[in-house]
Amino acid sequence: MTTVAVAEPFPGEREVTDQVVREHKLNATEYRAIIALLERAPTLTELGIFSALWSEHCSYKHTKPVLRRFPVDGPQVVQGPGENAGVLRLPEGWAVAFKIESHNHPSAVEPYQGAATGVGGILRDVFTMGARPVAVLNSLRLGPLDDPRNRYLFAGIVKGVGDYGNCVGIPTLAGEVCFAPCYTGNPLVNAMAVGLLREADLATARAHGVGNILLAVGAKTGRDGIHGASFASEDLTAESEKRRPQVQVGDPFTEKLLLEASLALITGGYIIAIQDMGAAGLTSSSAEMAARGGVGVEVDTSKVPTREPGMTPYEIMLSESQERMLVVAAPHRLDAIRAVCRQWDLDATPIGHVTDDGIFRVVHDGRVVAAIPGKELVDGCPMYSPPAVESDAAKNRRAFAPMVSGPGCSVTLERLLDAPTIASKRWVFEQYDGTVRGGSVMPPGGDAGVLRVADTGFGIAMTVDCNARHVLLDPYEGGKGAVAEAARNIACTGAQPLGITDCLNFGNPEKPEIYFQFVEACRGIGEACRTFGTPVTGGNVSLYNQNPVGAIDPTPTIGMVGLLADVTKAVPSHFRMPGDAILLLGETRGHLGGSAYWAEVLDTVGGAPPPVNLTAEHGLQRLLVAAADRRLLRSAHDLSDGGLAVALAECCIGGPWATVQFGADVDLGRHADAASDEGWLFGEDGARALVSCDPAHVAELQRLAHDHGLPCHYLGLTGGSDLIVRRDARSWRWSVARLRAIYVDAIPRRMATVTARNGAP
Amino acid sequence: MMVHVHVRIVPRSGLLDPQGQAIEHALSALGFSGIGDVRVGKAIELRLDAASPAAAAATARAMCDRLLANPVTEDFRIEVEPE
Amino acid sequence: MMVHVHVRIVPRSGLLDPQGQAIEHALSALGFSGIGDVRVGKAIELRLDAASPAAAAATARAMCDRLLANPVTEDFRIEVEPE
Amino acid sequence: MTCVAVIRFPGSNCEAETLAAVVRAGGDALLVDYRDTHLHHADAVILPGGFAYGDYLRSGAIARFAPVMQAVKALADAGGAVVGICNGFQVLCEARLLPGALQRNAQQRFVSRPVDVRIERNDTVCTADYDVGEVIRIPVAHGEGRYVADPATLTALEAEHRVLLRYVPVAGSDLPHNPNGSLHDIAGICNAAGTVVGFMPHPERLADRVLGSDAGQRFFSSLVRSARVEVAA
Ligand SMILES: Nc1ncnc2c1ncn2[C@@H]1O[C@H](COP(=O)(O)OP(=O)(O)O)[C@@H](O)[C@H]1O
Ligand SMILES: [Mg+2]
Repeated sequence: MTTVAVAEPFPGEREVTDQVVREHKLNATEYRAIIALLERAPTLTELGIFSALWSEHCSYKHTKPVLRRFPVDGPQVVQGPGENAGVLRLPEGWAVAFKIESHNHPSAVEPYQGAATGVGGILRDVFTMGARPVAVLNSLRLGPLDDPRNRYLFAGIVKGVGDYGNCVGIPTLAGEVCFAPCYTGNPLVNAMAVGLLREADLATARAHGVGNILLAVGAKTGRDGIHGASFASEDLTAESEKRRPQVQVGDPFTEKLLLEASLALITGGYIIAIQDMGAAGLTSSSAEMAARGGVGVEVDTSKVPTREPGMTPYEIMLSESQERMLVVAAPHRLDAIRAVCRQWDLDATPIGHVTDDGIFRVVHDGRVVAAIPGKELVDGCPMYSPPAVESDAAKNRRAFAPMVSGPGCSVTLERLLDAPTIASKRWVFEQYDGTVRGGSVMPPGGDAGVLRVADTGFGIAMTVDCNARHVLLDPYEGGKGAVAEAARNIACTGAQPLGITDCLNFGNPEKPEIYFQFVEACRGIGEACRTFGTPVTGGNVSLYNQNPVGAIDPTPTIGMVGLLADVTKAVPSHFRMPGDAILLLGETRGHLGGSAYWAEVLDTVGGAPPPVNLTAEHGLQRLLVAAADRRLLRSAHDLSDGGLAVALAECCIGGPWATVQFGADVDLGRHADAASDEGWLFGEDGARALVSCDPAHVAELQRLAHDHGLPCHYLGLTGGSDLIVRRDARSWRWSVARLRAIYVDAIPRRMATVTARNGAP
Repeated sequence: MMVHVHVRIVPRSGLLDPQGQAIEHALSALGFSGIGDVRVGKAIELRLDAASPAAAAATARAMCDRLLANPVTEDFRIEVEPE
Repeated sequence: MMVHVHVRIVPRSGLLDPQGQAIEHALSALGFSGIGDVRVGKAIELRLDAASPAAAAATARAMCDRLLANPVTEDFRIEVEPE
Repeated sequence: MTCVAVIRFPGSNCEAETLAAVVRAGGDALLVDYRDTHLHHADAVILPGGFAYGDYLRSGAIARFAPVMQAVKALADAGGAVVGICNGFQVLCEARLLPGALQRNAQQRFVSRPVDVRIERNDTVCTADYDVGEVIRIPVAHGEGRYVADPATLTALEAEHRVLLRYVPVAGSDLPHNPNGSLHDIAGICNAAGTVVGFMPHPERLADRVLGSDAGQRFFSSLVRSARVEVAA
């Protein structure tokens, strides 16, 4: 351990009492560890710093051992977990940086700003790697739309995501939106950013070089979000009201300037390291950069440009004001750096330097207000592995089956297409610029977003996915399934899955049944990633998504990117021509446990979700990529929520802007023996995709499927204006025009009146 | 009686106001000097049928609380003017 | 002297104001009645160092003419309040 | 070779694809900073899409005061080709180089989707390679694209055939053909000579076969060709 250092309280600062320690969400063990480390009691500033860095968000104190089991290596990995974003190798010297992050709690309080600043933060994580952001994705979970507060949140969140990315000029290329009662009061906003860089330009966030300077670049520091992580309660006095955490407000215009300036600084070779002042602001950025580089730092908070007068070192260290960067550079570069920043109308202000004593030191007007051994500050938080035990309720749920019978297949399909989770998300992504930058090969509306890489011939595909109901019912299978669904979506476009980033949204980990969900879901994710050769390159953990009514369904959102070697071979999701052959790849068992049919139509969340066959999933991915490469496919769409019937309907309905629809006439007869009609139509067995092709290619496709060890069933032909499904003597028929109307109108119809905020949060 | 209600909704003090900043910046670039603390919000005007000016103000407050203003980020002020 | 300037910028009468309509609609959906002519505009507040309230008003008018309001679509009103 | 200046304001974000479209059309493209006071001998100017200054007050309101706008005005006054796309259109209206204004979309939401627009004239600097009456599908992406003008201006625009692009319905679409409530379904207008042009849709975003369509490319081939003619004359 480094030598113990002294610090004194800042004048007027509150005394550190037991009560104050509790308010900072540090427990007795942690506080003892702090005293042992410092060999004295901490100052308030130090307590605030510990509280931030030892929060779950920064320390991963409940989750690190579990996350360590993820596969993180592979020939394509340029940068694995630990930096601001993961980076994977692409052809021709290119690389892709990507990362996902949650902004759940801020969005619950202030949906518009919460979502907007979520996008802003994740963009910064990507461009600090030296990558130019080229796409945003978003995964949103809300309570049902019949509740006015949920409508208000949904409208605000979507507008926030859109306004921010639109203004910065980054297309939003894909996403998902799910609705379930558990998200009422606990909305989830997960934002992912994807960036491109020349591999040689990779930047890191590692401070080094004693005497090098720390610079604050970008917006001024205000009282935004202070105590956001730690200060739960405080007697409400006039004085404390003034210190009340302020909502963080996003400024996408400044972000755009910061983006350009940062990339200019990085690619111009002006700087040594750069990191976003994100959660826990200056504290986490400076401490983490120092710890990664194995050095100490000294920050002079009196030099930090502030928006308001009289800010204390505590406030400055913990502010979460947006659009700020911390840069490490050699002193002789200062003038050049300032010139680059001025070009973008930004200030770069020296606020500290790198030291050789390993101490994380904060001074204000010459007074040392914090001095903490830096490595222990970042790595020394006590770790916890709470008991992980599945609850009886969870076991019972899995054994459960609905008591009622359904309304019949005809009505069921219509009800499913009208369910907001399944229905068209056009209302959402119509508010997101999907085409800016002129590289969008497949904007939202298909299985995955596809983007051309600069002016090369190759592209990247991207998606976010998670079936939280499946994870709830069986965390291990559900975890595998989330990765499998993401990979299917990528492969349906013809792209090869490359790697993932994850956003692990769970309830309170101190509850054994929640921790069980966490451990098991992660085990499933890791195993799927190992089988598919898609390493985990980073991610984010969001725990305590829980209110007095209960916890959210465990929601480990998977963000995945893939490589499309030739963008001219991108495969769309919907039927394209009448007279094309329709084939079903993969095996159907008619597994209804955990299905959308049970949940949305029979109001039953129960049963065991379909077991995930990773070998079959992997085979399907390779088959889809091979078939696309040979240009055998006219369309490909993965089967997920709502099973075969929903996939068929979606392929007929066409894309969000389609002006033509196609009917289809399919016969399940020869392949469907065991399962019920409902099982065949609405079961959610994995490892399946619905494809269409020129009838002349059917034989070749079937051969290829055989080579990949997958069944390939010929179902029928596209054409006409109705979707007709036959099985033995029975048949069902739907007008595609009517199905489309249901599907595209489900969300706008419910969002026609957004009025009440329904009480302040 | 018919009254005119003017509602002014501005960002809470302490909150970042990027619009205000941008305008302040632009005004000084145009040569206006001695300007500070620019805040930008919404101005809402409406006509209201109310028993009295006081009743109108109460109704307007309720409108702000329930819909017009966002209590997390905005403060509001109401003026009532009989027609 | 320092004065507070309040600028209210509203859509020109005669021009359609969809935002005002949307709010009118939402208010009546919330049960507010007797409402009409809802117009939504911008409220801009700033502090200004000026020789007199009249001078401040003149400066504010110039700001509106040059930048703050678009004469094609907007009208403005200015109030000055000494600090 | 025809040289087209693409102006970059601090918050422009469509300049790269706009430059690429010009180059693909055989033109010479030049990025010009908003602080520049001259156009480096460019024959034509494009004001690209984006959020010039964050557009926090009104789109284009602050941008019109940028130093480079003097040179843009001078070029426009001299009969040179000036094209505003989306935010660029907003800037041209704010700068009074084109009449009217672009207001918040009627539905109060940003709109990003393909629209079908009819080419109303092909004797302007950027539509010569289209046929009159041709309907093309290109994207819009804007929050403030509702074109408004007073009745006299609208009447004059129509009488003088200065509506360049109009949103039109196409069979089979289940979306309103007019994405923002623009008066007279106006998507773009021009000055009397057809040399100063502004429109909301983004042809530069759909100007390459790889993206499934190059419906927008002819705006740029027209511009490169017509500006060259001008120079020769
Ligand atoms: N929040 C969102 N933002 C952008 N695109 C979205 C969003 N939600 C859904 N989409 C798009 O809508 C399409 C359908 O999404 P989804 O129903 O989740 O399909 P799938 O089950 O195939 O993943 C996809 O193209 C997806 O990217
Ligand atoms: Mg999905």
